[in-house]
Amino acid sequence: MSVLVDEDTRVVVQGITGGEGKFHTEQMMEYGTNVVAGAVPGKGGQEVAGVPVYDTVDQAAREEDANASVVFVPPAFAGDALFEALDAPVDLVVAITEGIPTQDMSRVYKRLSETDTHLVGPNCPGVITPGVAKLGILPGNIFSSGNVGLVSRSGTLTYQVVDNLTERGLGQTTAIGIGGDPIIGTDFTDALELFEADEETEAVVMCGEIGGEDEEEAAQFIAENMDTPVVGFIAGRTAPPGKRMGHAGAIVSGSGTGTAESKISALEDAGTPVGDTPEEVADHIEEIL
Amino acid sequence: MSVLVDEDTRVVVQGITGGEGKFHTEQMMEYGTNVVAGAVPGKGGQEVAGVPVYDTVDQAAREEDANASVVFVPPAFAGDALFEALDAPVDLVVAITEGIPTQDMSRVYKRLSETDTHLVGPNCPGVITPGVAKLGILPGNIFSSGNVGLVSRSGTLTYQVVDNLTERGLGQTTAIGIGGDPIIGTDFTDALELFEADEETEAVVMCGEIGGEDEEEAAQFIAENMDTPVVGFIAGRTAPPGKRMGHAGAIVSGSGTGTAESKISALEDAGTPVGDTPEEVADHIEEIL
Amino acid sequence: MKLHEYQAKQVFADAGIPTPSSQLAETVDAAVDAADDIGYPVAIKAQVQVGGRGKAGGIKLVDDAEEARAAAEDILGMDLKGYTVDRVLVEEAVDFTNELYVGVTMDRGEGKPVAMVSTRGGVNIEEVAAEDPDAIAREHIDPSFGMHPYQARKAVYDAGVDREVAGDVASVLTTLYELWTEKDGSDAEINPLMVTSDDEVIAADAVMNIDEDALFRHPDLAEMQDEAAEDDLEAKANEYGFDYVRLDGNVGIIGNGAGLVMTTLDLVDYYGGEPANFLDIGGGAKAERVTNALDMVFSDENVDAVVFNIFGGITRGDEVAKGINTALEQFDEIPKRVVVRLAGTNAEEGMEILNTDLVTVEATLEDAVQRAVEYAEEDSQ
Amino acid sequence: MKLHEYQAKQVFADAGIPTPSSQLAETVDAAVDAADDIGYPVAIKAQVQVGGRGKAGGIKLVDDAEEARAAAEDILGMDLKGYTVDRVLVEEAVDFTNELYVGVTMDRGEGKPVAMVSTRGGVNIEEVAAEDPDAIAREHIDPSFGMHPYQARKAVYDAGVDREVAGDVASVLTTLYELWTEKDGSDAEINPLMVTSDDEVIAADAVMNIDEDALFRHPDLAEMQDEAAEDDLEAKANEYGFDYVRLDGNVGIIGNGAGLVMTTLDLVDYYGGEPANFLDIGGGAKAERVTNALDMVFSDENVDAVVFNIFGGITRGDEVAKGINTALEQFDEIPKRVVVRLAGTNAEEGMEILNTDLVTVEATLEDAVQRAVEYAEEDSQ
Repeated sequence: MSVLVDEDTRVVVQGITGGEGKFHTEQMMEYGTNVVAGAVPGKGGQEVAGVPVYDTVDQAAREEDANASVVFVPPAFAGDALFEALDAPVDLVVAITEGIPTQDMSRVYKRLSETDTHLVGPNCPGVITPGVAKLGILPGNIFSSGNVGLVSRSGTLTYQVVDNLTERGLGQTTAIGIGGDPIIGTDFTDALELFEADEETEAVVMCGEIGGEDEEEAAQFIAENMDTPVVGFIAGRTAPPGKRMGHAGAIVSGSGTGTAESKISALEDAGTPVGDTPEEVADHIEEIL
Repeated sequence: MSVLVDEDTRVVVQGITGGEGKFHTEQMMEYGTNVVAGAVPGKGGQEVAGVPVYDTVDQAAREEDANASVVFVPPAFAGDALFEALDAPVDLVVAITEGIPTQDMSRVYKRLSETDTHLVGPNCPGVITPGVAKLGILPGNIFSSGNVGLVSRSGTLTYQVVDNLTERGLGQTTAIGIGGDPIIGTDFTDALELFEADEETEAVVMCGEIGGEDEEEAAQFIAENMDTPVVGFIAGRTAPPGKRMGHAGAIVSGSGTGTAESKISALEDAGTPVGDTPEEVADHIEEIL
Repeated sequence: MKLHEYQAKQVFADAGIPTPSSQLAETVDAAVDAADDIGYPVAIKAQVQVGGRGKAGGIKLVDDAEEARAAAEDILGMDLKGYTVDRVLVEEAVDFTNELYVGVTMDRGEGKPVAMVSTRGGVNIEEVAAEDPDAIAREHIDPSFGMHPYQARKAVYDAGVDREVAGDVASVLTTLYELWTEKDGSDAEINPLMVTSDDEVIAADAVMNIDEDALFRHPDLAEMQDEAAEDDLEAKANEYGFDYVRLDGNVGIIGNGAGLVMTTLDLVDYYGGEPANFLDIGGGAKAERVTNALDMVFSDENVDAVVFNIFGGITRGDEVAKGINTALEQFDEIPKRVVVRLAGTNAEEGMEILNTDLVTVEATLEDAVQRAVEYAEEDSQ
Repeated sequence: MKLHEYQAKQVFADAGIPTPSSQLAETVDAAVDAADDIGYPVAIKAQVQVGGRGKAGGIKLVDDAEEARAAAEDILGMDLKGYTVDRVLVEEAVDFTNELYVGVTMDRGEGKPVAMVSTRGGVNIEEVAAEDPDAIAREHIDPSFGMHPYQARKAVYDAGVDREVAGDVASVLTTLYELWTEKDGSDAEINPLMVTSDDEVIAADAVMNIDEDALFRHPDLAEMQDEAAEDDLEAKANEYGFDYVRLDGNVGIIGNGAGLVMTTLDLVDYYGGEPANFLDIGGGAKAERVTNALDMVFSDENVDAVVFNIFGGITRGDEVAKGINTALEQFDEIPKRVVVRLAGTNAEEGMEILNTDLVTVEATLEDAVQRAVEYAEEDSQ
């Protein structure tokens, strides 16, 4: 079993005719993902990587029975692309695009609350169920199938942690990059809820970082609702207040909310061990399993 | 029993310091309505008819436990007043104001779908549960308590029909003026559903008029879901297409939708007798009871 | 409130929607000058607010000044479905390969706007809607968000518009929606939106109807309303602030409340008469409003008798009666017989007050209507 | 991106929010001229983007030209929390009876904007929020509808603003929200919004921070960004398109991906070193970007050693390695020792390519960081 992505996932790629869209469509298909359509306004009737392109997501979803979308649309148009995906509708939208204006995402977030769709991202590496399918830009080769669920706000940090896990033979059920933006669709709590309900997932790694209070809310969720053990990691212990550390969401406020200390202590209070280094995260998981 | 309005209804009047607001507050109180507060920005701390005035509906509802609002705010500000009432929140909002721009109501209607509040109106005479309370501008003296539910798009036509009923000793459970605008909160179907669920209501009079397809939808609801007998009346048989007959919503479209014929035949097909005159409506009700 | 084609086109052009060059003319000479100025061929189009102008001879395509003069002479002053043409729009004739339809209106059942696109433009779109509903792509708009760009594209692609012009059509639809929102439109339409051989789009007609309840926030459009009024009595009703609709019959009708007035009309018809108008004087019945209402009904030369139907709710019947008496006493001679029916609060006191030789009083709605129909038959000229 | 006070005030004033008259000055003479022009008393305010300017001596109230000159001389060129003051705003001193706070920001937890009003203006609002949260009235805004007028009123009345000025304060808040939306603000604040003895309100300070991701649709604000940049290295990072933050330590850090770079900083600290910066070069590692990144880190005179941490995902490790070599070969002498750690796709091939005397290669993240910390200690000047 797995969460969000499985054998029945049928993907439409929004922005498939762009450089990144085309490249990652090929990469996804090579990994085994069932990409059934692309959607780009004005490019309907074309083919990319053997996949038919439609002018609208609605047409693509209707004609090819797509139930998931991966969005590679540039930031200026990505908000609109997300609305289009949500209205198609599809069950899962994975938004890779980095740099979507926060106010655009605020409106998307409102719309999302009116639908049953899962949105992952934006500004995320995507979702992968090792050996089955990947939706996004994650390098498939570092993942392996197993019993560890992984959820992370960061891309390359995820790869680092996965690499450490895989090296020790600790495979993954599904890995979800939820993205580093201040406003995202699926948050830690949503992801943990999915993993808790997944029978195959026996432990979860949660890689948080400074900014916001999502990790603190997740800690509360863990304490109150989770039987599956969780191991945490928090990046940004040395970040100064008021500075955006790469990710638009990774910022400790001037008033001191969103600090690594607050997140680490919330997780530890919830009984969740937090690794000081990525290696330590793998150590904890190894102990648990 | 009754619908929407009963002994526990506690009213805040929006626009209580205006001429109409003040006059009808007094009238409502004289009828026995429990008016507990007024709300007018900048007039907080004043009193009208012995009722305390607050600057916001939220404050009025909080301080005085109001659970219903009656809106006498002028059309330019009424859309905002409705949003304010919906967000307070109260359980029932009765919007008397005539002439609210349709696009303002379209936005209110969207917001309404996100709440559990009943909105009656706008451009309506209000709701009355005879002998208990009235919310609005209905003349209390023509109503009497009994077993007939009444729902109508029109004000004075309602009075005419009620007058005919009351004269024959056919009292009412509750009378709801849903208003003559193109976009309204509670529609015929909503009102019929309330009456169907009310044990005391033994028959319902439904006064429709030209414009829209609300009566046709109500006919379908009657056919599929109602045990309580319904008698109909439809005003505007002689209305030419394309002309707005007083009510903003009372217009037969150029393409011929919204005609009286269509509504009458839909009701008759649903087994609902339709009176040719208000007297005939009373005749039908008399036969039923 | 309906804008004239020339007014709507100005509004569209100001917002950046491509429209043909055109000039308004009120005389034959001005029309010919405008045609010379624009360059032939031009279309001469009657500016009256009725559908099917083309079929009725209200639009003519001309190739030179002589034809222009002849066409302007024909059209100016002609009667189009009851309206006299006193203005024509002289407009560049556009060479087109395709005619589309784009429109925005309020779907009252859904309580939200709907944007529409069809490749079946240039014909009566309501007929298309009736015969082949799928030929019109519809996209409902959430009024809190407004129209998303993808929704304009979706409507355009779903309608089957060619990809070459899809972007431009979507952009016209977006602008049309924005105008509709900004101007409190009830309907906004371009039919046809012409596609030229070099894939340009241009609005060959323009419909923009405004929500009258929103005119208070559009003083510019309210000004256009006066210019757009077609009927002297309807203009007078605007001035008096009455809801008024003129009909073809001879029984004048005055009442309070739209539903009750409609019912009075229906009863006039039911009892064999013909209603001359719908006139709702609204709440209360101050002498001045009663005077104005009677003035309106008496001004209609078709009217042979009047029924005055008031249900006093909050307003007391005795006060209404006094208002009616005061109003009628102002006339040296009352032009038409008036039947009054008064009900509701203090109706009996009111009817006593009305017991003069100014009016005929009846106790029930049915009796009052029958009496007025009778009078109208007797007095019909 | 933070606008300077004088920039934000201009934006606010253009939108109709009352602001005191003011002029920007870069020299003492210009400041005195401006003060003479405006009329005494005036405030002379350092234009640097740090909080607590007043307490730190960056704001002075002066009554005549002599005092103005003295104040301008003091402030211009002074060091305020690490930033040199090179501009002052000379501003009309407003006589006030009350100081309010109004602000709009994004509540990221709720995913929606929040408007705030407090009667505790003129002090650090974050302290107020911490000590007495109820002293700030908060109203969440549904971003699809925007702020309704009643919400502005509700925030104002809930905060306990006097009825005499409530309408004006609500109107300032409404404008502030509209600006925040229109300009893609992240935070917009007026603190204090002064209330004068004749019940006028006036924005005595102005904060407007812009979402950098939205600058593409605000070319006017993007221009202000250059003017607002305070730090040469941060300006250079803008130019190169890097996410860069300067810190106080001596271990330069370059990596790909925000989370991994943050983790590298944390590990430097964990192993006893002090990070000099955050620098994310993003996806890929073309020679030019590597060169630019090294240029940035080497330009920081505090840096004593560099750790270069790349996890190749889609990007292949061998290509990254070639990019690093090419970049470093351009230096005649490599200014600081560089430790490289390469992982992910084709990492082994990459490490072979890196096996030169240009850099030190380590196999794991932990080893690389420890080695860099060691180098930095050895080479610290």
